[in-house]
Amino acid sequence: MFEPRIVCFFCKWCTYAGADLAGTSRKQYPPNGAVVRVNCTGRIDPQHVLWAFREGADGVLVGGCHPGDCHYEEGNHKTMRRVQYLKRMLEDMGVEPERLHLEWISAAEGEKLVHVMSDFTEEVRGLGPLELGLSDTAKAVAPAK
Amino acid sequence: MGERIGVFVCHCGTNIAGVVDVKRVAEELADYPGVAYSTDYTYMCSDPGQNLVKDAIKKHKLTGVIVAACSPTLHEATFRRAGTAAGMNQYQVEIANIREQCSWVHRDNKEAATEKAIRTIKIMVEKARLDEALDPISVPMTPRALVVGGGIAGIQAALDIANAGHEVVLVEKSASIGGHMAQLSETFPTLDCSQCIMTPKMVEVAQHPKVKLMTYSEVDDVSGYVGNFKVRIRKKAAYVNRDVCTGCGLCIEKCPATTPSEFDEQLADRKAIYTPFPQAVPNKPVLDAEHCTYFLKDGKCGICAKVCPLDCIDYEQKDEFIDFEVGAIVVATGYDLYPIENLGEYGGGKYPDVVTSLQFERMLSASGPTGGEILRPSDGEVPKEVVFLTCCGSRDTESHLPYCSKICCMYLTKHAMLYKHNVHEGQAYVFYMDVRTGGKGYEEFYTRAAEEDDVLYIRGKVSKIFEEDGKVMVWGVDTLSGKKIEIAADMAVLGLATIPNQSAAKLANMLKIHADEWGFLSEAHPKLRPVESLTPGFYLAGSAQGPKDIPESVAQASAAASKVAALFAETEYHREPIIAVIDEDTCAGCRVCVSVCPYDAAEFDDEKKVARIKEAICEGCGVCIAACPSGSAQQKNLTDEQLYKMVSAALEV
Amino acid sequence: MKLRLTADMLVDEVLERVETLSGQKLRACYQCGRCSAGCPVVEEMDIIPSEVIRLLQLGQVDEVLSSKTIWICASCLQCASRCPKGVEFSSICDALRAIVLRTRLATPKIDADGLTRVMMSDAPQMGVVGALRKLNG
Amino acid sequence: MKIPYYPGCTLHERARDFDDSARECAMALGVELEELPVWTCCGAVYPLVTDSVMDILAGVRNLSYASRLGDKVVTLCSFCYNVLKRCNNVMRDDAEKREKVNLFLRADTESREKIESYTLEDYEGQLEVLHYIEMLRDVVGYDKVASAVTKRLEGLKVAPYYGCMLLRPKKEMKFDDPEQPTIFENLLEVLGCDVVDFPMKTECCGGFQVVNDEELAVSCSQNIVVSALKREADIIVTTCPLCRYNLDRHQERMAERVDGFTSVPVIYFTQLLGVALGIDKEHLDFTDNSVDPINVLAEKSLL
Repeated sequence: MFEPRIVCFFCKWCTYAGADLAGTSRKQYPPNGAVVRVNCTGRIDPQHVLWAFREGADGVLVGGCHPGDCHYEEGNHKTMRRVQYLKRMLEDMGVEPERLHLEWISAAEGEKLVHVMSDFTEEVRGLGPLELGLSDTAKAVAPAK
Repeated sequence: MGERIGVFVCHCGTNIAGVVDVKRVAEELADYPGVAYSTDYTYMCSDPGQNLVKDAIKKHKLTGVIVAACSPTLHEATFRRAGTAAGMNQYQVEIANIREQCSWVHRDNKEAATEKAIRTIKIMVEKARLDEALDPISVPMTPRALVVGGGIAGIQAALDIANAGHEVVLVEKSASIGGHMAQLSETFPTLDCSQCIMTPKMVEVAQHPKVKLMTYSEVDDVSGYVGNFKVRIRKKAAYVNRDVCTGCGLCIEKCPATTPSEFDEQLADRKAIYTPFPQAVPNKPVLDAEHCTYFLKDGKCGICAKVCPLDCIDYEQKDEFIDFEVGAIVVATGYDLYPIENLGEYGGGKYPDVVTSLQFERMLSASGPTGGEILRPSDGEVPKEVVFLTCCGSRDTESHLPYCSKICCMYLTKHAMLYKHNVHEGQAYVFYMDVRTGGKGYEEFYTRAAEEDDVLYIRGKVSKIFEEDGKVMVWGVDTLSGKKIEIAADMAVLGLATIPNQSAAKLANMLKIHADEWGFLSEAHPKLRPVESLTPGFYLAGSAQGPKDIPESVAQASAAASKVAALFAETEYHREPIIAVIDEDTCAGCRVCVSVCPYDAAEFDDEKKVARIKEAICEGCGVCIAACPSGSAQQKNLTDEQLYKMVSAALEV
Repeated sequence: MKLRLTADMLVDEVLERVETLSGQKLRACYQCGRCSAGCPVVEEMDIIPSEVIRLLQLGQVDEVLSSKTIWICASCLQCASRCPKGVEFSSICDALRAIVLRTRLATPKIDADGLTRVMMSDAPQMGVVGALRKLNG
Repeated sequence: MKIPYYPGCTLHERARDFDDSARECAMALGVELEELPVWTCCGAVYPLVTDSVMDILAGVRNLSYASRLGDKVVTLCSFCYNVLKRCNNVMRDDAEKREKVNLFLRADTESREKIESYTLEDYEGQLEVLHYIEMLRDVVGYDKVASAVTKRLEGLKVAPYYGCMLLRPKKEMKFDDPEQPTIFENLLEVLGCDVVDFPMKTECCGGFQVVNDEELAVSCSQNIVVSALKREADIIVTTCPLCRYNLDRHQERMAERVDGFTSVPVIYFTQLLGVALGIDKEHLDFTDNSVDPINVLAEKSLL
């Protein structure tokens, strides 16, 4: 079975804590994601997401605080807009926009995290491996590693 | 490159090692670029485990440390201290979470869990390879506290902070401090008089040289951060020069306009110019323009101004705004009762003899509208049978509030008992679902009510209350005997659910502190940090955080005060240096960072035409960095370069 | 009166059927008794509504199925409307009736004579149809 | 203004007085109740068991008929209102049941076409199911009702009886506050009545149980009637034929059971509305009452 590779950008206040809660509650979910912890989803530059796809991610999950709950007032609003914009870009690039998913998960929502992780993994599994077919030129202009 | 990273894989007993192949993890990481040393150990957080880290730092001249263990929220501080002790900069010690987000959640797939653990550690190795040595940012501490709410919790917190030698600004929205406790008659389980123990505290806090008391005032705005808040207090127009007023009371006596008294829970009237109750602190009136004849009839009245011997009345007075700098804020905004209007099945407030628990307190109070006599509001007769109802709106997931209001079992027991002391031949019934007596002396108190005062406890919830033939008809049930119970009572007292004070939601929003879905303020940790808010610098006291009785409110207030005192023990506050920084050489001066920063931490230098980050204000959210088109803004120890490498590591096969 | 409780008494096929048919979760009931307290026809019942739910919680299905109570309920929904836990006794009652009527555990409540009497009465049609559907299935 | 109208069986049989008075009033208010050309019994009671797809078919069939005439359907009988509204909710919210019921509807059409040449369309819960009293408030408007009143019912103490089916289940019916409803009172105030607020106005009259257990219905109804009498009601108004029957027919029995019982007429709210709108009493059909309302109304010089 195809095991998708997923990069998870989690904000440390809400979603990362929610993932910890899922752990302390011993909930089980697929191990396909690897978590990159950031202070706020507002830190995530669209380029980070593109980079993840370029490096072989089949899906990218961004998890932040619910609107109105952002520890930094409104970082998550900015993320919302950036993700919306990114999805359109992905589509133009021939990448299914569903491969990028934004979800609000609070520190109390361990259960929700489990559902999101499971559902998103299944969704990406359904989409199959991401074939980017990057040209050498594209690789050359991609941000330096 | 010359990085020498040490990787320390914790077994956490079997918590990690039972799922993740820790040996394999340590071995694979040993071969990873930049890693100079890799090992595993049963309990990394134990003393020997920490020593292992310290020794390795010295022996292998490590430039960075990854402890692969539990969540960073638990032991990041522990290992950073250990690193510091071994001469390493604390910001070069990182945690890879392979327990909460790996071994515990992938129990059934050991192979995949081991691989995920390896990826998770590699991510952090990549970060650590570029982590710089940083120093915490020191900001000066303003050792002055703001306490919001002048009930027992706020008073206690203010007194304890003041007695620790720090200045306190105590803000109360009504005309007097005292809160709900000042309304109570006697208190469970000792039956000491609430006013008698409350009044001295009110006076003490008002006269304390370190306390600035601001009644009839509200918090208007708060900005800044722990150690350096700027608060703006709105002192509402009282139309009385309260600095000059001596509280002689002539104006109140002569005032012709009346309105139901909030303090007496609408059971009696007050004047338009009033002090809420005789022992009010400060004992100086305020004028309520909404009910004042002068304001309602375009200046036709003015009696208070005429009779005031000191010319204190000032109809032109406006709201005043006063700014303070404070280092910490204690929120003690207290509770309200769930509106009786929401309980239509009990009449929704339309039956005068169906009263709220606070109304009954006022009836019991010697200083209350009936002078401590229990009299039916409808006809002033002594009620011969009184029904008390617990859980009015509480523990109702369907139509009202799901939580237990905690104090109703006890105060209704007290009400029933005091009623019996007042009306010896009367009968008190308490409808209950569970009598919750979890407190010192509480069970004994309940036993006394049932056995000595003959209060009849009936196990069941009342379905309907209505008036018939001058009686209050109660349709209840006794689930123990399996019988529907009908009581033709003279009065019914509703133990309405405890809800957070209705002004608290607005305040929580302004302060950016979390509240639960019912509006109770959230503590940073339900067990280990019960008096702190998640946002640094905010502390919680009393019922603002959840339903509480007096001893608990006082205890929590003192705990919050001790937290504030500990904070103020340092003259500087240390903040995480994981903030934004701008490369002035590449900054194009587009000011995007200035426009997106929620804290006004990014400023534009008009001379150099570049942006700059104010260290003391930046919270490190990174919004400006993601927005910077030239990549000139970076986050310390979480640079774009680090993020790219972390992402790549996350995807290594 | 003694009830010897065993674990397997609590997992019963019929109990499950009651939950499925009624759409109600029996264990959600915390026995406040409010359904009984507000029931307009409780006087005629042999087991009060909250006790019916309690007996089901204890696995006593037979006792409940043979009670008078389940035929007395007039489906006025006052119990359901006021239940603090969202448990609708009226639906549980209908489920219990359905179990009896569908499995022919008892004869329909309105017999042939009754039927003639009902048809001849001047009761509104809706009452007649309602009674037949509720009591005869 | 034309509004699709579903009368239901009882209003065409034993509650003709309700139907007649409602139509007369509507006409006086400029509304034409357009009776569905084809309709059947709604099933009378909404099934409370979850596997009852067949049991809601009757209700949905009528909704499907009504959906051809407009976007609303008005009904009067509380039982019909309850059943139609809940069937409508299911068809709107429960995709699984919707599909099943529509399958049945199609089968129904096939068998019916030959007789009635009337096809049933798939139904998605798109109608607004209105009670007549909601129609008065929201479609006609109480202000318009007020201006059409020719005879204010001043001095008449009226107890509005809601019963169960308009209000419950509260989450589905969303008719009014289930504990302290006011829609009925507000209408009566518009007509100039002295509204009698009595605590039994939302209690059960015994409902269909009267068919099998008359005693039960007498007890239930007695509580309601006595409570209204204690507050000196001159008259009780209802919105349900079964409630009217229970409250009205058993008063002799109540008199046997309650000391000092005086009878009180029970009429439909549309009959009272008709009086206020000045409609001739012959058209309001006060003939089916056990307790004659004419005397009370005449005493107050309203007829």
